[in-house]
Amino acid sequence: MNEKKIKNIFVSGPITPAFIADSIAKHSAKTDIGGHSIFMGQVRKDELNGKFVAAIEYTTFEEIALAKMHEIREAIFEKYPLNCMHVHHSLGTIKAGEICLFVFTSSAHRKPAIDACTEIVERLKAELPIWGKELFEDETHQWKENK
Amino acid sequence: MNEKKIKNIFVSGPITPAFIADSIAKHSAKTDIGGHSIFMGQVRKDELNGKFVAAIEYTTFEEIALAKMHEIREAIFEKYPLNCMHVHHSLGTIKAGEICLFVFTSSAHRKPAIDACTEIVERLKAELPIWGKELFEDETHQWKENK
Amino acid sequence: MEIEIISFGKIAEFMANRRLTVDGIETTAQLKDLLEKEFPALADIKYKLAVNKTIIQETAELKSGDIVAFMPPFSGG
Amino acid sequence: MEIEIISFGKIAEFMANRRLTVDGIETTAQLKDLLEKEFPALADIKYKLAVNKTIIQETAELKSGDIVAFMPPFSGG
Repeated sequence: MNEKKIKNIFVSGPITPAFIADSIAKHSAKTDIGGHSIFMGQVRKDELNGKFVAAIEYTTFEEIALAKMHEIREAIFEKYPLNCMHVHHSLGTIKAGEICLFVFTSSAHRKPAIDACTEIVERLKAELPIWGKELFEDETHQWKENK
Repeated sequence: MNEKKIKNIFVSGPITPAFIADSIAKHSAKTDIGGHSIFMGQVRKDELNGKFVAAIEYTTFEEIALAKMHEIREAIFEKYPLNCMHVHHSLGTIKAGEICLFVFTSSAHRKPAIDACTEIVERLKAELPIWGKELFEDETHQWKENK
Repeated sequence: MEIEIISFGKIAEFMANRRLTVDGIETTAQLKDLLEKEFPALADIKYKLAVNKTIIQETAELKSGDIVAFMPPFSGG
Repeated sequence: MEIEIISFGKIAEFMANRRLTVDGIETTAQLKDLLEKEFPALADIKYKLAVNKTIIQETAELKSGDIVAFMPPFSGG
């Protein structure tokens, strides 16, 4: 594995619509792209026994997460004819309604972009050591678990 | 069919990253959303016999397209537990690298948003009377055909 | 009877919108035959028809005043 | 030998990072047994282990200086 190639997917705090717009705009020079697929995760104000989730606090085991993401990235580029792939995940406290995950794939035709995006989201949720602590309005918490 | 409910999906000219960002930002108040899926079509600078596509000029049979899109929208909301669905398609001349289609679905969990988004794109391409005229740099043209 | 013809995309390049006064034409199939003779390029295209803004899959009866749209393969998105 | 223990998520709430000097512990399975006795809550969690920053699926041999991470179910995204 080439250490230099490992990209940092983590950002501190929420992913803003302006950041996403900027990322989309950067692709207008790549005129061999015909389709872009994006997935965004947003923090839900879930209810548990009358209490509401105010935010999720994300932590990670960064070195493993980045190495695993690198592995996923290589596998996805091997499997699909993609022009581009971008993944960003929040760390720290992300409020309900804010965006905590942004996956963005591009290819000449729609199908590889869509299929790759879906597969990245599935693998990221299953394989990356990231933990979400759901903080309720009354300052209690519970640990999120992906199904 | 309730005429009042029919939304206009058409916009004149390209769909800008700022428009997309604005659309994303509007969902932060909808705190029961957990996943957003987006598909964007971008005009490719395809080559044909040494000539390059400079732009695509889109036209439609608007009344049929909007009625058909309304039908698709109803079917998609029937089939998937979506919170939101937005579809925008460009008309007029869209340059290579610019965005001509924006499909945006949101739901509590990722799967319905992703599956609905993909199905809308497929149905839109197959069923909506929209035509793309690929304009080459030398002012010749050819008519695009969806596969 | 009188039929209004509207055309789109590459069909509009050779067959402009027009009002036709036709006799002995009762169905869309007969109208297609008539126009494919006048515009041989039409026969090479896998086009769809709409009658009065509704896409039809099978042959339909025509009545005076109908608007028939000739639509080449779609290429939106 | 000496093993460094690091923990994440809800495991970190009851089992803080620590250096353990252990005798008679040669595998991750033995280490798990030892810690599940000390921290009964650990036994209720479907956790994964990483040894020196690599996730392991099966029991692994341990050597002095190894860093063992205790990771509860992932919930990114």
